[in-house]
Amino acid sequence: MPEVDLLQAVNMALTKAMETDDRVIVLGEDVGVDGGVFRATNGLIERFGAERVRDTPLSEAGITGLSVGLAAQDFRPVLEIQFMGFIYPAIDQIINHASRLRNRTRGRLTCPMVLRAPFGGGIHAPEHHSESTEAMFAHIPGLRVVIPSSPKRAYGLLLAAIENPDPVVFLEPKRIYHVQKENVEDDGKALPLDRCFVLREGSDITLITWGAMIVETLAGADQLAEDGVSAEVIDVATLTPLDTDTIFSSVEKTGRCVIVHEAARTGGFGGEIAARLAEDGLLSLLAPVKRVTGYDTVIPMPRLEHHYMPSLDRILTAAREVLEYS
Amino acid sequence: MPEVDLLQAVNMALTKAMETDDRVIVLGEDVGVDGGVFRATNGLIERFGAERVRDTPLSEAGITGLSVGLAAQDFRPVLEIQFMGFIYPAIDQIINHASRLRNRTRGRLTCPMVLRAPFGGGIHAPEHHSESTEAMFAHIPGLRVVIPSSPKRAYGLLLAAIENPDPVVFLEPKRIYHVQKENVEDDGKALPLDRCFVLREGSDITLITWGAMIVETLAGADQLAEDGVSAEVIDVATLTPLDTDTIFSSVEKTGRCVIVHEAARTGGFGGEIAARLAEDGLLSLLAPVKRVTGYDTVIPMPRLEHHYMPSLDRILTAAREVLEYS
Amino acid sequence: MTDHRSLHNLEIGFTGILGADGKPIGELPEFASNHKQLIALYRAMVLTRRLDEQAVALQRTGRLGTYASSLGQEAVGVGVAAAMNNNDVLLPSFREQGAQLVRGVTMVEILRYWGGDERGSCFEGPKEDFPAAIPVGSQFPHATGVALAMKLRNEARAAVVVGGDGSTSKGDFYEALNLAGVWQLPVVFVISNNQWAISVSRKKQTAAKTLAQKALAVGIAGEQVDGNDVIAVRFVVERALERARAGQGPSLIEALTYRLSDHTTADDATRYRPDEEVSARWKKEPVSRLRTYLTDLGAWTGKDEETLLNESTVQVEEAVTAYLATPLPQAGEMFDHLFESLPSDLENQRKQVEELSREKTDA
Amino acid sequence: MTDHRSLHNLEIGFTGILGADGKPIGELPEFASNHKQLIALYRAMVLTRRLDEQAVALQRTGRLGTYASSLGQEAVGVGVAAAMNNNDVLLPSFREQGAQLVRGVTMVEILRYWGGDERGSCFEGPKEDFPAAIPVGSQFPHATGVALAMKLRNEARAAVVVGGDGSTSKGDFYEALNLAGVWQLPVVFVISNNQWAISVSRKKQTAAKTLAQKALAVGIAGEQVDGNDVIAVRFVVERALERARAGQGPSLIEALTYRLSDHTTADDATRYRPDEEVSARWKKEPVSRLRTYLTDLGAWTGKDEETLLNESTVQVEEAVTAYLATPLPQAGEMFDHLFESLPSDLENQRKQVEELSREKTDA
Ligand SMILES: Cc1ncc(C[n+]2csc(CCOP(=O)(O)OP(=O)(O)O)c2C)c(N)n1
Ligand SMILES: Cc1ncc(C[n+]2csc(CCOP(=O)(O)OP(=O)(O)O)c2C)c(N)n1
Ligand SMILES: [Mg+2]
Ligand SMILES: [Mg+2]
Repeated sequence: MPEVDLLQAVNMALTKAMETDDRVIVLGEDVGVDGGVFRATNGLIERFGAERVRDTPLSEAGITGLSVGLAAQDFRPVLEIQFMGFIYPAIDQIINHASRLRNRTRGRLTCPMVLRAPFGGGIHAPEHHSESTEAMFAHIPGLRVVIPSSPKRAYGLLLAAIENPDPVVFLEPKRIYHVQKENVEDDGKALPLDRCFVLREGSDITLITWGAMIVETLAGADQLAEDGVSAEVIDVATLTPLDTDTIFSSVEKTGRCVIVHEAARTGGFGGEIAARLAEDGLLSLLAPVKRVTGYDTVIPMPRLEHHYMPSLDRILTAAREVLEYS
Repeated sequence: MPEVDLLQAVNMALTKAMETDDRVIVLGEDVGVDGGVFRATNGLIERFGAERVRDTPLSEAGITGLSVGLAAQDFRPVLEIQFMGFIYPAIDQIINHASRLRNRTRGRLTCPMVLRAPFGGGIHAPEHHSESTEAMFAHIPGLRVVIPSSPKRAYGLLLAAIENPDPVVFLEPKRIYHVQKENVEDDGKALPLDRCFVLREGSDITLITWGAMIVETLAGADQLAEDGVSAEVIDVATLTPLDTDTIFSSVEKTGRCVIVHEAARTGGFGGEIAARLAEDGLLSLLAPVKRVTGYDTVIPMPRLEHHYMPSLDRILTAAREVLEYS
Repeated sequence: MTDHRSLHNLEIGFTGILGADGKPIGELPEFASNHKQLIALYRAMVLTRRLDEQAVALQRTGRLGTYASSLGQEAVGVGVAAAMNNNDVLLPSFREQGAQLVRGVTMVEILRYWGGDERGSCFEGPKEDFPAAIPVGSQFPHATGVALAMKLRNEARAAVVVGGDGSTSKGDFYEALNLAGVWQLPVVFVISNNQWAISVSRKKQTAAKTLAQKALAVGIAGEQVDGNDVIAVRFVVERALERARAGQGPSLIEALTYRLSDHTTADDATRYRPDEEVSARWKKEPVSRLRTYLTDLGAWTGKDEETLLNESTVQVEEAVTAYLATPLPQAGEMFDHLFESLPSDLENQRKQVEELSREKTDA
Repeated sequence: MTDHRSLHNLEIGFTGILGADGKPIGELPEFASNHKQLIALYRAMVLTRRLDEQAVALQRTGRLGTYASSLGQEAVGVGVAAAMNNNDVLLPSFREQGAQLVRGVTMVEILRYWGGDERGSCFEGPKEDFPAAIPVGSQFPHATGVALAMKLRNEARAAVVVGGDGSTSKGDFYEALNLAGVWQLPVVFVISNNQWAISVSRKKQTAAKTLAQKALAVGIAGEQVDGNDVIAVRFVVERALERARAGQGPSLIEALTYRLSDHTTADDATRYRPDEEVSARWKKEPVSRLRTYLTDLGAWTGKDEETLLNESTVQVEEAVTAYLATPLPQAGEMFDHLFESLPSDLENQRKQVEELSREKTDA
């Protein structure tokens, strides 16, 4: 069983999917000979050939629309957008077509495509390379937004996304491409796309997050444990459709909740979760919900970036505030 | 003082702005000779000429980027996107440039542009003509999202948006282009862009909404009054930056809150407001917050559209549920 | 040294076969010697026109939504679809009723679609054809994907995508054209240049003299055809399709036509174009042109015409009746095809919309 | 009738003045008789190369972020900027340090930008020039807006926008080109065709034989120039700018060059292109070509070269020192230029980020 990091797990899942189903086509800028700028598609072209692993022109709108056509013809395109900052020209095709082709044609045509993109900051990248705009996609009906936060979940969730008969935006937290290694069995087994993952059970407070912030959140849970506080940690993983059950049963138990994400606060997906709690979980809440998020400004370039990223300290402060209520 | 509807008020504001400031340039598809498909720009080309009122090629991404360049050169472009369903090719320019040009250049270049688009359903329009995706824009730092819901506010807020030194997405609720007439003084006075409007004061429950849903929400307040319930009605008007003060002081008073919007529920801007209440207003809440929204599906074509739109009934049901808590 | 290297293939061909007066001005293609085939084209154009007329009337009386008539442009849709094999795939704009009819989309389906019912895009006939594309130009990239699928499967099939003159200003058009060129995909791009994009004239859309020359930007074949000459349209599209299916790459065809109607039933074209322009164009419209030719040939009589008009009227009326009798969809259906199966997170919403609609019905 | 109407202006010119060996192969433009001007071009290219070298070194030692060197392409940036008037506006891609330097952006600003500091885009010099465009091709539409502003004000100025071969596949490029054409805007589009877009070769980008011919799609002038010949670049851009300023419309210029470096410091070009290709291209690089010409003319000596190299090194080192001494920005600055004045909704956030950063500093 290979010990792999998140990026390698993505590569493993792509390899497995291409092996298992020859309708899987990998495409995007530099995904071929170069193996992708992060190397997520490394080795695929050698193994599966240039017909199935396609370097595309620099044309995000075009290749997304092309993927819709391919998917409608029963292929399984897995499209890489190089950085999330370059995903925006693709939004028109995603919202106006990919996410509603099945609905528009009452099931006659479908769109089983996956759009992969690395996202998030904290790697000292140039301008426009550190976006976290998952909330924009999570507002699109007919679309699934999936974000892995460990090698195992990257493998299982990507396989699930590719097998899924509907479109999935699969966002990879590039800051943690290499932070953790796990033994990931290459068994082709998909993980469920309708479940949050409880990474740690606890009884005093629920910490909810996704993507790279899982690292600081788990560290927060560790620190809280030292204070004698038992924190439950939930990795949302599939933002939409949202598994409210897991979230609600946790908050019913703990009565307290902190939501952590890197994206800007206003309109971020943390708001949706907090709103659901305010609507249907209010009576379980012993304290206000807190969001620890990126600020409502453009994520700064590297010189100020670390001030922007939600830190362990901010998570702890929020958790402690919430714990003070009785 | 002319009695005008919301659409005419938009036209009045555009005329006034062009009169007052010759840096104001109106552009978009069919805004010239045709006066816009809804006639919002009617008469402008006759009055101000084809240099300042420009029919553009069918090119949403291009004309949005062009407007960024114009704005950086100290013009005041007011760009019409014909329907919100066609705004998506413009998102790349809005998020990657318009909203951050000032920040990227530390104030050297700025982007005082307004992007106007009619939005929302309920007018039996064809596919892709009934979108309400204001939440996607409200998540973009550096951008203002403004939505008028009466002729007076359309006039004053549009003037404010045009005068504003930063980019504004100005969304016009086309379902109520013609439902209400008001005497609007053509005095060139802008309304504030940082305030919610309390349309009706009340003490028992706060109803928060924006755009066309103002109609059903006010009707809801009327009905509640008949039951002896005093409802406060807030028109958010400027979604971002959000005037939380007005919202909080209302909910402090009433202890109850229903948020109404037409957009899909998950990731809609109602979630942000509910989240803020869950965070910083929880202790004022006597009951769960409720959202009455569009469903998490593609807004249906006309045959099913009326089932999708949040109705007076749904608003009343939610309000009554909230009022039951004691 | 300033050296003007002249490039290859920088000519744009133009094909016209019947003149505006119905007299041949060019060599007739082989299929034209078979009068039955010409009559089939004629019948399809007449039926399209009848359907358009009736649809506009339905809209005017509140029984249909906004409608985009193809009046004057029937030869483009009919010619394009007639050139296609059944197993090719059509990706139309929103003004290609003629093409859809020939492809086997039923009139009832077309009316349902414009009547505001998603079921109208669930074609019984051409199952792989795309529904009408409302966001202008967004269909072009889909066609490259469909064509790539065919190529990957080594099939002798092709995709045909239709857009308007206005659509050629969109990045989608260009990006798709470029993808088709670089991967030599089996796709034919047809531009129905009806001279107007709502109120924006062809000249205000681009400084290019022809839209066909946009092919040069991506190194593929481009040509013009008289879009009011159904024989010419079918001929050039057939030729382009043969090339595409044989692996000889994509083409761009600009069909020169004219929109004789308003943009849609929501439009008033007199606001932006002079009556004289329109009346001049009526003299070149496609239906009477082919009728004259067939009549001159002796292949079509006044009697045939009368029969056809009656038949078309009956056919359209039957379709209208069936359309008007369509049972309303159930409210819950708005969730039924969002995903393959409804995520549990949305079950409550589906339940709510169903309950509320039951209450309404009961009330 | 199939009538091949051949269209006008469907030729693409190519301009080269100095051959790869530094010998003139074409007529020299007037400015070239002024050796001072040629020396200025030469000095700017050498300085650019020195800066690039130093920037890559800084990145390798962790003192700069990812950096895109212009090694081998200096003639494009320098030639373009030298052709511009001060009051023209430059909209560069992310690889135009040469152009920026000539425009008056300081080396310290350039280093700050690539060092991850927004203040690097707050140029003291060319105040209207745009910052580097990272989303490929997104700068083209801005240039049309800048040009429209100039046109509306009746100024004899023009915008110059630079992008790579890869950028020509984006809809943004095409839509901007089309807008410029239809409105006859004073803008010059320069494509620095360095044959690669990261690992994707020029051939895989488009089937068009030249990128210059993309101008034909929108009815504007298009031409090629030897992009390793700074004299030729300056000459053709100057000519295009004169036309633009005189109201004679936009142009597209494809400058043929080659990226001798990796795509950026994050790239390893040996993964996708053979060493032989690169070494062959070294023989055509722009700096030694002009040096040979100047030397042959007797306008440049070994001593001059030595002095220049020393001077450039000193200049760059001074800039590096100033860059490294740049005080860090304050955390709160991330809010200071988001809006003209900070909305009250964000005051708390600004306060929080400031407090937390103070705590960090204190700790
Ligand atoms: C992306 C987009 N922008 C705007 C519109 C609104 N609109 C509908 S049709 C049309 C004009 C289309 O012109 P053309 O492509 O020439 O097609 P035609 O209507 O003439 O058939 C416009 C602007 C749209 N549907 N999609
Ligand atoms: C819209 C967009 N897509 C992808 C990228 C990632 N990327 C950065 S540079 C580059 C290649 C650009 O090639 P070209 O336009 O030829 O410019 P060059 O790098 O050769 O100067 C890519 C794909 C980007 N920055 N923007
Ligand atoms: Mg048209
Ligand atoms: Mg390049």
